[in-house]
Amino acid sequence: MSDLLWWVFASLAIGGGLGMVTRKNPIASLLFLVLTFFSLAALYVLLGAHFIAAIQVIVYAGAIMVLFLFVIMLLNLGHDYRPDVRGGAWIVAGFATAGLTGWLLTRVLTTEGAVVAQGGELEIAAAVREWNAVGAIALPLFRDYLVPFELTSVLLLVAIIGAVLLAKRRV
Amino acid sequence: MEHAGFRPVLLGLIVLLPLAGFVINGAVALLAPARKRIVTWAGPGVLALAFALALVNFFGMLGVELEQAIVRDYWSWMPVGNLEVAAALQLDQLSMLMTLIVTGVSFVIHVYSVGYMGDDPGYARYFAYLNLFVFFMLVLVLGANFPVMFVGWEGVGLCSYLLIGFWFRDREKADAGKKAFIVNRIGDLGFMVAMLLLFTNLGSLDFEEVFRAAPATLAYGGALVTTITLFLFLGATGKSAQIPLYIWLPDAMAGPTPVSALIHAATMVTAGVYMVARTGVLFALAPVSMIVVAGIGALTALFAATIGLAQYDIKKVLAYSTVSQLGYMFLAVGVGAFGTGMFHLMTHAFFKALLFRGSGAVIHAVHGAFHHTHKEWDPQDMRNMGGLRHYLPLTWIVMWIGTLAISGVWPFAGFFSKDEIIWQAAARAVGPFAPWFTAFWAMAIAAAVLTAFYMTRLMIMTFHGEIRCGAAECTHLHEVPAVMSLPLVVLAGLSTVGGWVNMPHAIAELPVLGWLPSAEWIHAWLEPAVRPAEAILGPRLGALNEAAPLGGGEAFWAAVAFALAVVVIGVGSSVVLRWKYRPALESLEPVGLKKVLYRKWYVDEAYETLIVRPVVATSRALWRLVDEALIDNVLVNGAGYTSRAFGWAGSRLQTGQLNTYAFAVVLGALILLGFMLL
Amino acid sequence: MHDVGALSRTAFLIVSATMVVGVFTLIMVAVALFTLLERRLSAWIQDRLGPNRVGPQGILQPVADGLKNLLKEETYPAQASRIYFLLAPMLSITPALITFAVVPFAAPLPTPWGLVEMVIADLPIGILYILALTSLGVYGIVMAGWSSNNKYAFLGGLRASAQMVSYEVGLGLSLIPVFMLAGNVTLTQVVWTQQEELGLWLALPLGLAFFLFVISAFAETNRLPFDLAEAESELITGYHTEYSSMKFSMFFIAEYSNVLTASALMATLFLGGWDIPFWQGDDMRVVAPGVVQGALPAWWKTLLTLGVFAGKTVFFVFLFMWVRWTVPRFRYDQVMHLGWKVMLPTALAYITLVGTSMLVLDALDVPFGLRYGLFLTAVNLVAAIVFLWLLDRDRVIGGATYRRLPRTALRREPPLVTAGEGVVLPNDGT
Amino acid sequence: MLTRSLVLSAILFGLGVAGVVVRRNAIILFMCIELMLNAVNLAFVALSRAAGIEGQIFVFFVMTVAAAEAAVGLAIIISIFRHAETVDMKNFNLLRW
Repeated sequence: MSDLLWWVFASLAIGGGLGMVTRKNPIASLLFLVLTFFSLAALYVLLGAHFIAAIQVIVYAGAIMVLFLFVIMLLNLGHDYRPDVRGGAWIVAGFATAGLTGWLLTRVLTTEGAVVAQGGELEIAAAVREWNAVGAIALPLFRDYLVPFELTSVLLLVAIIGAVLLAKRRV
Repeated sequence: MEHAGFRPVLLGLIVLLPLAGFVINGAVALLAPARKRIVTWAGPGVLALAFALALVNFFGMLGVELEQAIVRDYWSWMPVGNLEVAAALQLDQLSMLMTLIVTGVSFVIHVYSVGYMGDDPGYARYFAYLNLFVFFMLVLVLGANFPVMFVGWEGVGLCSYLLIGFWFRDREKADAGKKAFIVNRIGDLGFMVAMLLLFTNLGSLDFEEVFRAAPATLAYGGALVTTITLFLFLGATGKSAQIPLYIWLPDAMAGPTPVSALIHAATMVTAGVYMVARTGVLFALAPVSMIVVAGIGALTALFAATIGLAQYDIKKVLAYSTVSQLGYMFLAVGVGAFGTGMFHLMTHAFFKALLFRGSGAVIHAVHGAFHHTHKEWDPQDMRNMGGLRHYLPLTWIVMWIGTLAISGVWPFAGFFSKDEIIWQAAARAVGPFAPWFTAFWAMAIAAAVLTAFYMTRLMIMTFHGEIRCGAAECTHLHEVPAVMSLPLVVLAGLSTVGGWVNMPHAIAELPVLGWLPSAEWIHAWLEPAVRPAEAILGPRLGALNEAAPLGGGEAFWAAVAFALAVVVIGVGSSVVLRWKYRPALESLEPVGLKKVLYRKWYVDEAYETLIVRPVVATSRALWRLVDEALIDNVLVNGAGYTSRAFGWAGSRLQTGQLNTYAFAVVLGALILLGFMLL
Repeated sequence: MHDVGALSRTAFLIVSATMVVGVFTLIMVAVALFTLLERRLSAWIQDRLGPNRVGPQGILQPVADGLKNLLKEETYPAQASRIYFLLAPMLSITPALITFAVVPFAAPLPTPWGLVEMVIADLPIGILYILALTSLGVYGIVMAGWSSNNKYAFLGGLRASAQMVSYEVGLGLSLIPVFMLAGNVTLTQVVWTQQEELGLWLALPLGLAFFLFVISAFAETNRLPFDLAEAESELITGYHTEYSSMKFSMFFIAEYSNVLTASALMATLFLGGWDIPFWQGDDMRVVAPGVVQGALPAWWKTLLTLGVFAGKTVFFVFLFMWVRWTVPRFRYDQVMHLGWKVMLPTALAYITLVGTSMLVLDALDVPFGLRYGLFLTAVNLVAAIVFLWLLDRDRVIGGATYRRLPRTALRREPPLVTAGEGVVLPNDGT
Repeated sequence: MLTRSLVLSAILFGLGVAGVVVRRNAIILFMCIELMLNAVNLAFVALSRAAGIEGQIFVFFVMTVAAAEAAVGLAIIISIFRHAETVDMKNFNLLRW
């Protein structure tokens, strides 16, 4: 069952990615990307990362992509769009590079990453049993990674100020 | 180092006062050139203060037997490696004397300048330069080591250049300034080389250190010390206008006359003499150099005097006379009589300043007259003068005093100093170089005779005989204002009595003169300063040849010189009075020997042909071939073209398209990844 | 502990499918009836009759409307982007309908095959799922507004999306105190906390959060006073101006199902869910598949709790409609002001307050129970008073400019105009 | 499922790379970058099944950074558009020589 679902959402993710890259209309690209993100959220659920799945949808699909959609519509790029896909050799080069990247990354990830450690699944399951899905992430986040966590808040503050400054016509 | 009985009073302030004057006047010149009143008070005022300070120090020093120079370290100037040069001033008898001369004469000339330059638009600038000059001159004479002295040395050169070219809109004057500057550079190179040699061999540049270490380190008469002293002397010839570098000084008369009086007669040009006296220890160690110095001095004295015979420009005559007198000084220091050289330096400062300013008064008057009637005549040419004594009686009198002084007529200042030089040249004619000294003695006497003659000619042409400047102009001739005449009178007085401070024993002991200051006071005063040099010279020289070379003592030869001078003046006057001159514009070129002398022995032309033209031609060739073709085109532009070619090739990759860059980045990452994996 | 027995895998699938179909049908029927309810309610409020001709008391009016919508002509704007125009209502209705999946609507039901939990999917991330889906709802509205190629629709879409993005923040933050008290994000745990652990509906100890949640929910569902996206007086009907027939009704269904879900959430989070107050018989909790803690489950208890839950939900639906027909619409800048400058700081301050209070209570060794809840209620009362006092100074949500002016300005006479002087009109705020 | 997920992550990353190379619309370039970030996130989540919860925590950080980046990046794009009336990167070649 979950294997089947995995294949379904994986193909949706790849299809969404392909559509995002190939569609000429920015809105279409965006919707395909939302599809990919949604599929990724589903894959996260299948991989046992419920909390990540939820914030994937909330943050990416619900906030970031809405922002993109907003900008596209604000700049009216969706209606009278000009095709922006580069021609001929670039497409070949692009997808050849993509294939090469994928192949090399696959080699890296599968030969090095997967065999290093095992049993994380069980560890996570135990943590979720004890602390539930959110607590299992929250505890290490606020205990071991407190400083990076606080730093991200600084980063967000900086980003807010930067965005406001950039987007205002007159400061 | 402090001396028990004497502390210098505000030594640094003596130097700083003229600098303050420069700052004030410079500011005025830049910001408000019309505010002449400030300049009038600030310019001479700082010099008056400096002179007063120098006097205070002098009188403080007078009663004290100062064995060693007092050195004041202000700050460490060049601490490089094992070289430690301090910004330090040094006060001893030699520099005290020089300081007095410099501040005193400068003060008088500043006062004179107030009248002379009063109408000039560059009044403030002029005083700024003049103050700056005094500052550097004081640094030169008070510096406690070679670098500090060199700063003053270069500084006075700079000010000389600025002041010669003061009226820089006149091409000729600007060129004269450049000539002075460039010729001086040749000499300065010698100074620097000597300095570097001293540092490499003695490891120090402080006067004290060098003079203490030199007798032990440098072999007497050795090649090294001879080289060093000859290079030093090269510097001196540049600064003090000796053969072969004297050519700039006559041209330097393009500057304002007070400048000629101050810089090019009284102070700066004597820096070379001072330097030789200061480094007397080194020269004493190099007898060959001494002969060279004395020989060049004697030759210059005679040579310049011959040129002076045939010049018509009143300032040119005085300029060559200065060169000639400087030659006397070098003769003196060259034979080892440092005190005598300094003595002549002092008296010369008095009477040459007087003569220059007298000529300045004449030029001022004639120029004013020509200016009034819009006559385009040269106000400096003596052929356009004549008979001026009726219009400028005071100038006439003081000029005659100066003439008598320079000619060596007793009892004027020049008599004592010049006769002492002549006698010293003769008296020191002992040892292996005796014949040389005798020859120098003879040349000095010849030069003295010529001096008396050309000065007489100058006076007669200017003040006596018929009036050649035109009747209309005569009504506009005026005597100088008080601010100018007062310095003249002061200097005239000094020219008269200035020599008495160092009366030879032979004369001072005459019963009639018993009331005069102690005999040979200058020698006594300078004795501690020249003692190290004398200590080297003395044993080798042995007893002086009191009777040399033709018998008779000092007094006898003094009497002979006096008689000669009087005879020359008397005969010369009557001869020259009989010559007829026409105004410069109508005159013909002189012929024969006179033309050679008028053309100054064709030295400038020879330099032009032998040195300047080849140098210019070589420079042009180097410019075209090496600089433009090789360096500019092949190396510089070639490098540029090459890198531009590479850059052009590289810029093809820079499309400016983000995607391309991203593609390149990804490819690079992939290649790295591939290397890591495969 | 009562081991009722867990469902087998097959039974679980069948039960889940049945429940999905059942809940979907229920929602659709409820939404249909809500349209009628709204019209009758508005009529009642405005002293009219409302639709009462189709069926008894107009009960069949929704059926007639549905039929009409199905049979109406589908219109397409000339320059619209066809695909996105079609996609928009779907994107709008889908999140609205599937949000309900995590809401537990009744006590567990014992069946011969095992215990059935009365929730379609009790996800471990519970309410985060709801937040995620509501955030997706904005796509449908934005797409509708944009693809219609109509500037009213476009403006409506922009307004709606900006408003939803803004109030999502307030919504999420107002939930955090709830999570802090419940210690988990699953809705069953929230219900259990109110039922047994605290013995107190969270509307009392977290009243301010409740208040903020209600406001945010109104804004999220684009209901009055926050219906800027379809402000008739300004934008015709906003983002669905160009829509007709069934696609139009899909937006309507989406809106009403959103209202329903929001009401159900309010009931669950703050009014104890299916909990029947002052009765211990329904205090049951599934701790593992088939294992129940607390009271013994029974089919009648399930029915009873379902009824209670429905009642609470309908109360909130009624509240939605009541507000709609009584409170006037905000101006757009006021909406944004309220969202960012009032709701957000208040929610943050309240989170801090609740957190501090809990830390203090824990430090005082107060056991997690009624006393704990009552103490929090007291704190909340103070906070609410302060908040309302701040809100009620005509500064924060004051309707019009003149209310900020000094009272005397209103009574000032027009100044006399003298010769040579410019005319100075009094700023009377109109 | 772990290995499969890693391969999927590599493929999605490759797609993002292809998009960056092929597309010129600044916003789409941006979205491609987001896709790459998500591919990395997927790898993290998948690896967290092998190595523990830290993988998911890193995803959390990546998302924060992505949110900040999107905010600033889109603001930049808006100001670019205001300046040049287009977001097509072929018109922005000021980096050339």
